[in-house]
Amino acid sequence: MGVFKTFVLGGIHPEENKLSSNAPIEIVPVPGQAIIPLGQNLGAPAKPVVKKGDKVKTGQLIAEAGGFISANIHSPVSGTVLKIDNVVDMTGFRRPGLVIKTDGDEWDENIDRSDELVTEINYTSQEIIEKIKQAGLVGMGGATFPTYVKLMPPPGKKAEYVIINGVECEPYLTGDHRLMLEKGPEIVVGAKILMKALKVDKAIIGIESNKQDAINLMTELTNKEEDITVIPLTVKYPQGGEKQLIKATVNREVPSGKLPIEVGCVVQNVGTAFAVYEAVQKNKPLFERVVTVTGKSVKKPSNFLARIGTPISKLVEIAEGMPEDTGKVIGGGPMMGKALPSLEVPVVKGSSGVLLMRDKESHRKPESACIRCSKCTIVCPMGLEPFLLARVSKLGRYDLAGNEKIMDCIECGSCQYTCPANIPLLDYLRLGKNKVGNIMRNRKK
Amino acid sequence: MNQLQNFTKGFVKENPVFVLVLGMCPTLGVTSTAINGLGMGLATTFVLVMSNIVVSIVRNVIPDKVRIPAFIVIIASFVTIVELLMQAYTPALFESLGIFIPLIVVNCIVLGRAEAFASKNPVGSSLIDGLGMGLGFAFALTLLGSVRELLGSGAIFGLNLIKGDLMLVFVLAPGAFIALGYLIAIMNRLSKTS
Amino acid sequence: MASKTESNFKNMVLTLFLVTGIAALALGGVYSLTKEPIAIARQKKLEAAIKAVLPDFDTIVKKKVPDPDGDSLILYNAEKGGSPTGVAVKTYSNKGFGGTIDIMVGFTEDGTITNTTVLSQKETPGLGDKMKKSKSNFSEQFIGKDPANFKLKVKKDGGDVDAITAATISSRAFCDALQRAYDTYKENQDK
Amino acid sequence: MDNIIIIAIIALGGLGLISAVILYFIASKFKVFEDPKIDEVEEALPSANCGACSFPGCRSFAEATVKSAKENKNIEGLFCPVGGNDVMQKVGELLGLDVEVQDPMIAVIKCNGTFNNSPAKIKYEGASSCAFAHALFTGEGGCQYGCLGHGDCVDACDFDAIHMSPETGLPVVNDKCTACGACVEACPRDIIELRKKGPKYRRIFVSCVNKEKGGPAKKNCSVACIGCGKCEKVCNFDAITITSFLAYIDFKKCTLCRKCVEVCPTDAIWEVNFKPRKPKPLTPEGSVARKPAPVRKNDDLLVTATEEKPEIISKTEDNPNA
Amino acid sequence: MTMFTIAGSPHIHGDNSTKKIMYGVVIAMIPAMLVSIYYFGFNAVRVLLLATVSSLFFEWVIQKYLIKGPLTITDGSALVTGVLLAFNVPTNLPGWMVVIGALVAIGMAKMSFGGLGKNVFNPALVARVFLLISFPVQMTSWPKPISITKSFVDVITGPTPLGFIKEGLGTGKTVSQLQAELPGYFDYLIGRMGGSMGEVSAAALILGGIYMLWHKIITWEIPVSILVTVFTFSGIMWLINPKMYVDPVFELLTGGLLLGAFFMATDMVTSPMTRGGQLLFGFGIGLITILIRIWGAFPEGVSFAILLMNAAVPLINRGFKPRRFGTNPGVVMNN
Amino acid sequence: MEYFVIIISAIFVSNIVLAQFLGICPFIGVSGKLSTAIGMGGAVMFVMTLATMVTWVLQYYVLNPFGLGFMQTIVFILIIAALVQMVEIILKKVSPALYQALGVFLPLITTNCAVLGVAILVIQKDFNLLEGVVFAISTAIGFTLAIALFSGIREHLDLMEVPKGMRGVPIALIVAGILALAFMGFTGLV
Ligand SMILES: Cc1cc2nc3c(=O)[nH]c(=O)nc-3n(C[C@H](O)[C@H](O)[C@H](O)COP(=O)(O)O)c2cc1C
Ligand SMILES: Cc1cc2nc3c(=O)[nH]c(=O)nc-3n(C[C@H](O)[C@H](O)[C@H](O)COP(=O)(O)O)c2cc1C
Ligand SMILES: Cc1cc2nc3c(=O)[nH]c(=O)nc-3n(C[C@H](O)[C@H](O)[C@H](O)COP(=O)(O)O)c2cc1C
Ligand SMILES: Cc1cc2nc3c(=O)[nH]c(=O)nc-3n(C[C@H](O)[C@H](O)[C@H](O)CO)c2cc1C
Ligand code: SF4
Ligand code: SF4
Ligand code: SF4
Ligand code: SF4
Ligand code: FES
Repeated sequence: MGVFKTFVLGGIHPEENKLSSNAPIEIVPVPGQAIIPLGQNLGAPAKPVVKKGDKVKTGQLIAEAGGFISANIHSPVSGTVLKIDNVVDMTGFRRPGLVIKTDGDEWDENIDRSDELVTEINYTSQEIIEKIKQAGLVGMGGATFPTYVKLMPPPGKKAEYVIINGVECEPYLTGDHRLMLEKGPEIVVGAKILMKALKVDKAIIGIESNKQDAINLMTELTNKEEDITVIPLTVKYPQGGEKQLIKATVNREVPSGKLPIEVGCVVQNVGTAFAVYEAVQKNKPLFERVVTVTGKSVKKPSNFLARIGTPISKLVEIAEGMPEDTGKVIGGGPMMGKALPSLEVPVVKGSSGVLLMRDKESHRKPESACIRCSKCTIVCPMGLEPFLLARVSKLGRYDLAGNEKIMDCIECGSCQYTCPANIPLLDYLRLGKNKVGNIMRNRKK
Repeated sequence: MNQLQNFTKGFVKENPVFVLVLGMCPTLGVTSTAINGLGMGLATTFVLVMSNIVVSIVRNVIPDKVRIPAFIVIIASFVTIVELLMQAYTPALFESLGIFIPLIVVNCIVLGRAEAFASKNPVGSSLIDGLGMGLGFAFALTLLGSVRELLGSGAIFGLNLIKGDLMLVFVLAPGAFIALGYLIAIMNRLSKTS
Repeated sequence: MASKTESNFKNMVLTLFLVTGIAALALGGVYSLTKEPIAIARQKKLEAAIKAVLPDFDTIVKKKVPDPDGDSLILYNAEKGGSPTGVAVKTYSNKGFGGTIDIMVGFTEDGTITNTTVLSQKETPGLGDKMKKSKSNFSEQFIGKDPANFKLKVKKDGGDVDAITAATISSRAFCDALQRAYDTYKENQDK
Repeated sequence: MDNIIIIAIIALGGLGLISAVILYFIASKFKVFEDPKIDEVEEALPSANCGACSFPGCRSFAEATVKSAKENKNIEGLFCPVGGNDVMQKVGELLGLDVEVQDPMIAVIKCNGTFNNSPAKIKYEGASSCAFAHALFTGEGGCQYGCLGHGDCVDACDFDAIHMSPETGLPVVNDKCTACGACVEACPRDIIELRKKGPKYRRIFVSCVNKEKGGPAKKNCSVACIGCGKCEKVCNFDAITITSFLAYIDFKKCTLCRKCVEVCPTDAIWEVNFKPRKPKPLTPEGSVARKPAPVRKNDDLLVTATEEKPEIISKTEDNPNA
Repeated sequence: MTMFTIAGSPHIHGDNSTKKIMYGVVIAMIPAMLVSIYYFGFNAVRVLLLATVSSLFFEWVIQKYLIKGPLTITDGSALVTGVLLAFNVPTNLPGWMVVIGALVAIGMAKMSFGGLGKNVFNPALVARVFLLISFPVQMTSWPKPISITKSFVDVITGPTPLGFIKEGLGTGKTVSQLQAELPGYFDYLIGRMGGSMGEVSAAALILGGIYMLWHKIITWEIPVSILVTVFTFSGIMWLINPKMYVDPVFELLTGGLLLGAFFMATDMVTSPMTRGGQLLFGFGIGLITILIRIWGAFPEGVSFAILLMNAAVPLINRGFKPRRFGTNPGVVMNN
Repeated sequence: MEYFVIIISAIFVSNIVLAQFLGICPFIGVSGKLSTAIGMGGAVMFVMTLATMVTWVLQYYVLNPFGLGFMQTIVFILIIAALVQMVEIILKKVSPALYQALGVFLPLITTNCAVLGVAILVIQKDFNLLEGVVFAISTAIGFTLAIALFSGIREHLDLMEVPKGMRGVPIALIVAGILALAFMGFTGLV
């Protein structure tokens, strides 16, 4: 192994546990009823455009973007709109959403359902962005930021690089890895579409070295493409964070409080690139995604292609059931994922995985006093002092927290992972960020 | 006001050392022995009482703008008188209290009481206030002095109680801070429980 | 409450002047009264020190003489009934742990140390201050010794003096002061 | 007279004279305008200039109080330990800071999701903070509107007026409440409301903020307001409105007639500090049926509101299922 | 149905723990412990036991009856303090003084501040200095190691090599004359010299230091900066006048410098949080140590130097922040 | 070298707060925040230097010639009080910025025994004018050093859960005690 690139500041290396990396993506049967929360993206929730009792087809628009930073939602199934009411979203909260009763699987006619690879890109930048917007694409890397917004740099800013994020630094998760192995060519076309949309001539695919097969495949696929480079990276969490990835690949640092475009970069997840390919070349809106179901005692750790709205319990069932000793269910990976209150929550656009943790691993060790070991400071990829930020947040000294740049925290959790005193640093940090954010917003007003 | 309360408040509730934390320099500087503490405390009491009385007498004569300088002069006079008297009649004590005798002048308690109490109250209450505060101060200094003397050299008022090696540090500067710190902590605790 | 005096220029200056004036008057008075007692107290202290180091005497003759370091010491020649009974030397050393040490030391005519007493010192209580008679018997070892054949150095430095435990520095300073007194005394004995 | 005395008088008096003259001239020459209030306040202070107030001297303390009074209309957090309360009182008077008398208000907790009424379905491990828990999940009992029980409100209260009850897991407000609203601000779930204290501390309110329909509401909590509208109908004074399946009693209109309390099928409406009513004849089903309306009374409170007595009595005893 | 647990991310935790760190330090101290037991025999065991047991006891009592907080005596920090306290006193110190030391370390320097992690000063060192000032006689009468050369016994009647040199220089002898009367560097390495219990064997201390570095219990910044500063500074003095100043290797090997550099200055609670701060911290310790050694009244300055720099840690932490991400924007800025 | 000794001694060896016990009230009272502490240090330095100069001149040209040594205390404090007030008034007018930084501490300094103490010590130690000024400045530096370290520690402790009984003054005194212990290491440096 050669010397790989990586970011300099901080970072950790938790046990990788990529249990499902050899499990091919399996298609999950269409659920009997799809639960579709309207707030699936970062920003404003969507507004329904169908009524109770309406018949819908798979891929048909059922809710419209509710603002500039928002995304359309399309029906993942064909059937009847059962109700428009509060539904359980992925955090267990009941919020506005739709329930669609499935009836067969009739797709919208415009969608090209063939497997054939379309490499020719026949659209202008404008058209591409419009198609992506229509297809309701949001970032698949976890933040669910509406993709089309990212493709429209603010006036005066110019993108130089599209960076495709194939890092998947979260332990356990393998969806992106499998996607690269199985849909490599499509991802490359997706990357090219993104380049065209942003009018840039350089793209980078960043992949961590624990996915050697994906590195090999992607390198091979891009051999002929001069403008796409695959950069293998050292395994280090949180390399997938866009700021860290930009640092690792093009050695630029996004200044505090600024967006990647400030240093000429736009980062997109491989899943997003694939979705872009499908949306632009196949007219297929975003209504299904790859979800990893995994865990140490899960019998069959798998990667699924699941429709949005499928209850998670259904995926678990296909992965041969919930193990007896499950104590915690996580939507996403163990470092950034959210704990779920039950299995009766739906797959949404941002669901990258379901991790079933054994009861004995699922509890926090008792918190003790900070020994000021500075390990949290050393691992923080943003160069913050988590022990201090957590402390001042706990004490409500938000002025201090703001001065110490609490808003820069990317909530990667490296600090809490490392802390020998088991202090829930990130809990306090989030609390502080929340309060400081409020204060800053109020001040602006 | 109840004169008795007026008198006793200086001991506990508003003890200048333990509660108000004023006049720290003499408190720490001279209390290496109980006798020094007592001497300093009494000297301060004298100044406090006398200046309280005089300030109270002249309180309506002095124009506001020169109030502070006038009070300082009054206090300084009494300090100097104490200085001279001690030099004449208790030279040994005077020597061991050293520079802290003239510094009574700047002891925040003295000016503070003159300003806060004597300049607003009649002579009688001012006297009692000064006496109470002064004795409270003396009490605190003697207590601290005793503790330090006991721990540092095994004696109280020169009376040897413990033989053998003692903790020299209590006679020195660090011990003064430490002993006072714990005394205040204990006082806080006591006053809270009672 | 009676109305306060107004803060105008005349009043201010006048009061301040009056207050200072009265204060000065009072002070001057007390000073005059205590002048005597203070002088007496000082004198007493000196006398007590000389008495402590010399045998009986009735008159003292004070003499200021230069010491080997270019400074000066004070010799107190004591006499009883006209005949000299000894000399007390007020000596010092700058080598103390806490600074200068002042010592009164008495010699007989032939240079033997009669006694010593510490006038002032800033050594650490419990350590260096053991040079004081009241604190330890360190100083007693000098009584009756003639520095001509009793080496005024601590044993560690090859002398004859038993140092105070853990206070070698103070002990050295003590010896230094005695040595200075002895040298000065010898120098001026015949003059 | 002694010579020295004369010299002393000349010297010291001269010194006093000279410094007084110089001071006077410098003072008048370098005069700077300042709010005369500052002088007045400084006057009221002990002038010990001791720094015990954490300001570098009495004058800067006076400046700070005047500034605070001007800008915030209060002098909270500023205290002179040497002068004590009396002095601070005087300072307050000087600055004209007498708060006019208002209808006395008190903080009211509008949630009754006790451990029994809303048993835990999920276990929470993490920072003990309502704000944080709120961002993370619905709450251990599953009600996404209800109290999270981590006491952010308690922390916010500067008056020791609100405490968590260990039996119910809910906060309890006592008489020290000054209606400052800090807890209202702190609660991420908007459970606390400032309501009129009421005559003899009597008040009636809906102890729930659940905006769900009956089914989902009852699913997580047995005493949730289900928005059935019975109270709205029975109220003769238009004091009750129902929005998104939640009743709200306007305390300005409410006459404390207590009719609504009796009709509420889930016991979501509370009456506090009323005399117990005459027990109603038991329904045929016997003791399992509705207990007599949820009277929270405290005889002590009926007479006077003493300092230490909790205002609202623990809510468990009202649990109909218990 | 199982009740799921909800918590904020992250949901996994590394295998680090306070306990592991503290017991790691104890393991690192074992070589030095063995050496001192070998040279000082029963007395070493006695002091060690007294110090650790009373440290643990005071921690327990204070936590249980005064603070009334959770009991954490098993976290190992009081044990480390106890052992280090023992390391910092002569093995013939009267037992009750050791107990006083433990009370000062745990009661005053640690629990008064709230316990582990909240103290500003190194507890063991506060105790050492407290004892040194309180009982100067007992704290500076060093026992002689048992198995040593004849001449050594004759010459050293108490002081440590540093004390001996300082004493000797005061009487006008030169360094080389004095050093001739002292044991050689090899003896310092293996521990054949007078001194506090834990400071005598440089080799054992270095071994412990390497162990801690290896296990990432400590980082290199503090020890290295201390040692480099001491070496450089004393080296300069030595080059200027080798008659008056000892050579730098001697300064490194003697007087508890290694004990301080590896075990005491590195106490994470009382040292700065960032690399820059730690380097400055180490530099300050080195500088003050040499200042006191050469010009001060005390032959040894490491304890004071560490305490003084402990006091500066809050200020250092304010001045030395980690490099924030985004302050070095890299190659090109867009437009 | 003489001056060097005075400087080192005044800053480290006989630090005014930690070894001489002077100026403790502001040391405890105004050390809550680093910025205030340093402001106080600056103000003390200014006043101490000025006061030392004036009192020295008065002592040697007024008090001594007329045999008024016994009035030292009253004269010194009067002069210091007047001086401080004068400086305050002038500063407020001439440089409001500097007044904001230093002036607000001035009233505190009148009753700070460090200033009077240093003025008296300078006379006791038989310093000449220049030595006196150097001594005053270094003493003030020592004061600033101590109060800055101390305020740093107190700001740090502010973020810690110090046990209830020890919070505030007691722990501050313990810190001061340990600081004084540490400063004893400088003993004998000069
Ligand atoms: C309020 C907000 C505004 C944003 N605006 C833009 C934008 O104008 N252009 C863009 O390319 N990305 C924009 N982003 C997207 C971020 O750069 C980033 O890609 C997204 O937050 C997800 O990244 P993450 O998962 O690393 O947090 C914005 C994000 C937020 C939260
Ligand atoms: C700590 C952290 C770790 C992340 N890890 C990954 C990752 O492993 N893979 C990934 O695609 N995105 C990851 N992201 C999200 C990226 O920052 C970024 O949002 C995403 O790559 C943008 O692409 P998208 O808009 O297509 O999702 C991570 C974000 C954070 C804050
Ligand atoms: C706080 C303290 C005060 C000391 N005071 C003195 C003192 O007053 N006189 C003295 O000779 N040594 C004093 N010493 C001891 C010296 O530093 C030095 O160790 C000693 O004088 C020489 O050691 P020795 O006498 O055991 O040979 C003091 C030590 C400390 C820690
Ligand atoms: C590397 C390391 C060094 C330590 N050094 C000391 C020490 O010198 N003195 C001490 O009392 N405790 C030491 N401890 C233990 C612990 O940190 C100490 O008890 C805390 O200062 C108490 O809050 C050390 C711990 C570690 C991990
Ligand atoms: S969660 Fe925030 S503070 Fe903690 S390591 Fe990550 S970026 Fe740093
Ligand atoms: S890692 Fe934990 S114990 Fe270490 S400094 Fe950070 S918060 Fe404190
Ligand atoms: S925070 Fe204010 S409103 Fe709330 S209980 Fe306390 S005093 Fe009452
Ligand atoms: S009322 Fe609100 S703030 Fe108080 S404990 Fe309940 S949820 Fe938390
Ligand atoms: S008594 Fe010295 S400053 Fe207050």
